[in-house]
Amino acid sequence: MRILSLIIVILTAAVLIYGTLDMPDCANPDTPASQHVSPRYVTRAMEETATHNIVTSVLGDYRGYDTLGETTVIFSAGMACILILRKRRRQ
Amino acid sequence: MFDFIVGKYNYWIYIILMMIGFYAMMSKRNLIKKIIGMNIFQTAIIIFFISIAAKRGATLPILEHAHDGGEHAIEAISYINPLPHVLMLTAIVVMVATLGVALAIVLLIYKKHGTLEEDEILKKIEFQE
Amino acid sequence: MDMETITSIKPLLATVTPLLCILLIILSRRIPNLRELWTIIASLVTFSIVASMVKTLYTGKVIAYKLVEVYPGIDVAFRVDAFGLFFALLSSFLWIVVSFYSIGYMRSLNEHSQTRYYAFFAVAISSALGVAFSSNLFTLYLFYEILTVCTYPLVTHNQDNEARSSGRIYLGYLLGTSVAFFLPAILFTYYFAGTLDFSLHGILNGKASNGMITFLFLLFLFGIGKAAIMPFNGWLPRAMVAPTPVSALLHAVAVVKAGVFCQLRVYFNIFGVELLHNQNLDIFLIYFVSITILLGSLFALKQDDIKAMLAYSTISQLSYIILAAGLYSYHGMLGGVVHIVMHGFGKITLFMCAGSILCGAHIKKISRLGGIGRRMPITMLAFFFGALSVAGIPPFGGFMSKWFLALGSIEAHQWPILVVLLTSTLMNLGYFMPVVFISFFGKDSESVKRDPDIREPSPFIVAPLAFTALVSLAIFFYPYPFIRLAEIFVKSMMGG
Amino acid sequence: MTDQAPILVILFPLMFAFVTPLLGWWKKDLCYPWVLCGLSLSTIFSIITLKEVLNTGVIHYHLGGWDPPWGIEYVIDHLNSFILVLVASISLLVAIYSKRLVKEENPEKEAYFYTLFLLQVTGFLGIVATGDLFNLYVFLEIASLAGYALIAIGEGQAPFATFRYLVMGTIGACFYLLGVGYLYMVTGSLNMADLSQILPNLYHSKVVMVALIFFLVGVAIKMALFPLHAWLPDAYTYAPSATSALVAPLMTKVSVYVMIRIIYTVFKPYYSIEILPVNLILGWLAVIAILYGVIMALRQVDIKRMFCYILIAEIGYMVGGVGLANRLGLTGAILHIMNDALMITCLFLVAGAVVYKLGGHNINQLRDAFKKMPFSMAAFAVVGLSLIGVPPTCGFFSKWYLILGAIEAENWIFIVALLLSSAINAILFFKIVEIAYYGEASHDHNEDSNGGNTIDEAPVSILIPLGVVALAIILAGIFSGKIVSGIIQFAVPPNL
Repeated sequence: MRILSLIIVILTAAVLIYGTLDMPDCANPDTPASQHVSPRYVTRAMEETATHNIVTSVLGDYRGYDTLGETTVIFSAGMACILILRKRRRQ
Repeated sequence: MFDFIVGKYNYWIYIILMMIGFYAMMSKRNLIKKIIGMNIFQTAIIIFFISIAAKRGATLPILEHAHDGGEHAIEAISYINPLPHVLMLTAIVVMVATLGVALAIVLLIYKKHGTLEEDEILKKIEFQE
Repeated sequence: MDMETITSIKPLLATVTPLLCILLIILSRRIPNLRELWTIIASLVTFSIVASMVKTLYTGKVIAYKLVEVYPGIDVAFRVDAFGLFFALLSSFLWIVVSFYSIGYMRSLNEHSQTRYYAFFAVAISSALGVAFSSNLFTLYLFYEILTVCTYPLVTHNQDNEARSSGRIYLGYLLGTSVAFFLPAILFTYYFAGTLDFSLHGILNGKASNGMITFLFLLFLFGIGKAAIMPFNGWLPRAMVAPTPVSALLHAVAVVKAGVFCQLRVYFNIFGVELLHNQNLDIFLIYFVSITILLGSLFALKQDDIKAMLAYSTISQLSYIILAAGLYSYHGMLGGVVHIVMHGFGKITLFMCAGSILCGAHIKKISRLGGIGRRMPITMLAFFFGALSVAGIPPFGGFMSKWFLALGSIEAHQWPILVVLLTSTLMNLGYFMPVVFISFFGKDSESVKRDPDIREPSPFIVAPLAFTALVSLAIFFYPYPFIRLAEIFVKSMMGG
Repeated sequence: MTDQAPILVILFPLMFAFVTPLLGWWKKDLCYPWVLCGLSLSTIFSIITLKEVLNTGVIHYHLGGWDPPWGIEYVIDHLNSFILVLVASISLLVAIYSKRLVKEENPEKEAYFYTLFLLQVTGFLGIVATGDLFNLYVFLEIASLAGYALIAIGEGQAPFATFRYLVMGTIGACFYLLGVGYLYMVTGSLNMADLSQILPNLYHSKVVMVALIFFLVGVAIKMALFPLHAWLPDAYTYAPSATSALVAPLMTKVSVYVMIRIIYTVFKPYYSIEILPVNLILGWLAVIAILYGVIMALRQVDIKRMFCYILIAEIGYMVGGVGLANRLGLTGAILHIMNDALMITCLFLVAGAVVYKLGGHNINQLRDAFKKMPFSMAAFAVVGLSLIGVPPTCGFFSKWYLILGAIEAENWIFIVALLLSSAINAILFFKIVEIAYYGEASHDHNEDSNGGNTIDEAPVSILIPLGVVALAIILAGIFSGKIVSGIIQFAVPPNL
């Protein structure tokens, strides 16, 4: 089992490293990630959402629906814990 | 070669972390250790995402001079990419939620089987059948 | 196909009527008389709907009705041509007879779960009619499969261990062959021909390579397991655990004839006789089924159980019908097609006699039949008539079809087939005549001596079998309704 | 209201979920009608959405009014509107069905159970509706978390099985998230439509390739594709009946949907198929999954576990259809998403009814079940025929398309696997039917059908959904032509 997991881990790592070969260097400002969608958040967040913190404006506004999902995740987890751990009332 | 390795150090770190977690998840016998592995695994992904956001010479995506109302044009290049941060806030929440549910289930397992070692649980299950 | 077509809902009505009667059967399950009345009414209605289509067909038209499109270009659709109507007439007519017989048989043996029995019987008839009226291979397959499934509860009616193992073999053979061979054959046909509609001269001509045609031919030959061609015949003798009316109608007429009907449909209207002939597949076919004809008769000789003997006899006779597709001649085809009816009446008589002997004397073995003809004269006389008809002795219906087949084999210059037919006829007499002889002229067997109560069972049992026995006699003198349909069909294929 | 229909489909179960625990504190009995109400509304709006899509084409719904790719959008096209209806209606049926079972299996926990039930449905619907990769992840996690909890409260070793599922599920979700990260890194976008525009220029990139690999592995874990299926049988066997009836059919189908989206929408088919040998790998995995699933199912004595292995085999059908990478194959796969959802739902509903009435899910507990629970077992017979692929049940038609697709792709081994699995399914199904049909005390031939009727059927709240699903299986078969020509043919990418 241990050897099997080791093999799987090494294989996964190999795939990951293979993918890394084509990745941009760390902190490179010219990556597509920084150029395609996110510039609009930085440049227009203030006028569109009136929030200083761009992360907040994205979280609460541009991608607010994800945050609703996030809240739901927490709610689900809470309900899940109650459902799992709640004991039957003694009769 | 050296530049290559140093230039992409963030990826190496995340891969190593992730593989540690992955290995622990699969090969550890103790359920709590598995959960710890799972956390390391998820954290590695979060680190990966955050590291994508980095830009050399940029600062936090909080606009300080925005009151000026357009006197200073806001340059995207001077602020870190905010989107991965947002995504990871959500991912962290998911991670915490998963952790919570996992721990709840582990508690249930402990109540039911009296142990948290995987092989002992398996033995008990076999014994019951 | 290229004939004048009129649209009519009749084929659908005929198929649906038995299904509607199920509802009534289930609703009136507490009142047996009413329940059986529904079956009889439904059988009469179904037959009259089927019969009402005869006139239209005589004028050379065909009736079509499209139900629903299941796939672009493939419909569940009905199309009644002479051949289909021919088979439908037989099945729906005999359903009436067997319904009466069932009442007598099931009640005299005090069988359990009779509601279930009548309900599934109706489904079986409905799907047999569906097979007869199918306008394409897809619809045919649909009803063919329903027929397999819905006869399972009938075959395993007794629900004991024997029924269980027979049920396994029954479904194993029929579902196995249809899933493993029939379905792929249909799919390949569709892939190559681009359609599944039956056509007068086949749809595969020139659409696939010769090797592929041969491959498809073999898939169909073995895929339609209901035709009980060796080596896929094992299910039929085992299916005899069913109550006798089931064996009578389903395993002498509806199910097995549906099998040979499908085979012929495929050879006539999917491959086309020309194609078979050009590739010499017809020669292969007739010699291949000859093995079944001879071996079936041979096995029948060895049986001591009446129903098992009849089952092997059926296996042999079914392959006569398949000869129709292989004898590339007018009379060959005619004989094969007509044999569906001739054998149907003869064999159903024999099965009903077997059931009558079981009800009246509780005997299943041939060796114990000594002297029974003196106690049950009508039954055994009917048995005699049926046996002569099946063996093909004049003046009984079976002679007609055998005569045509013999003519056909001469026309096609296949002399060995003539020999096969004659040998088989001799063997038929060889296994039927001893039964008749010992029952009338033999000494009383132990079981007959012991049981003074042996007598003809209820008129519900005796009347139907006497009736079909007389029909197999009458059909020799007045075969025209059937022969005419068969001629229309065969001529349309040969002439066009 | 109709403008907002896409979001209302998801919002109704979500908002109703937030209120359910409060209702539960106040009056426990209100939870059940409340859930039904929420899911009915969701179903109604999903149907409205489907109609809207059929009339006007693809709907783009911008959440919060932000244009994609900056904001999140819902893209409802023919593929997912169809699956939305499927998910919503099946959840509604399972919710109706859960009434007695939840009370029986998890008393005092109804409020929380139903909350998570609704959240589970929300998760499924959210996954299906969204056009944003990260949003999909969030809803995937909602569905997963709710699923873990719902399964963990089952019997026996459910908690331990859930823990394994949780570990596997987390790995799957994380791999998916990693794939999202990789694509984001090289494109800067999370929107599926946007990505499919940008990606073709990046197909040489190793990052994109690794992203696809991680997407597929992640989704394969979630759908329990062989060899990543190990978590499924335990988890769904020990789960409460209502949970397994909800999760087993839907979680896997939703994952297959995600796989289709990724292979055919986010990536262009020619990348997934031609540059990487994805179809080859999927094809082989599918074949192994099918054979492994049915063979393992054959060995089980626990019906729920048996159904789990059938589910694993069925996943193979769909993945194989996706891997055929032609129009017919993908049509078959999408059609099978619907058909299989219906069939697996029906199987687990039957399992639940059996657990409720006969007290366990060991196969031997089914003895005489046909007599005791005729309606449930009739539904089981329908689904069994569908699994075997007997027309006119729906299972036949997806097999039909899949085999035609395989012929076109010349993937013979897949055809063999499909046919073989049909045959093994037949054995499997009749193994159960035999036990349920013959029972022990059935040798009593004198028992009249009217006497000895000891029907002890499951309550109406179980029978109605069961009947509806069984009927749907037949109707989906009969109207599969309409479904394909009306909906699915538009769901298949036009360039295939």
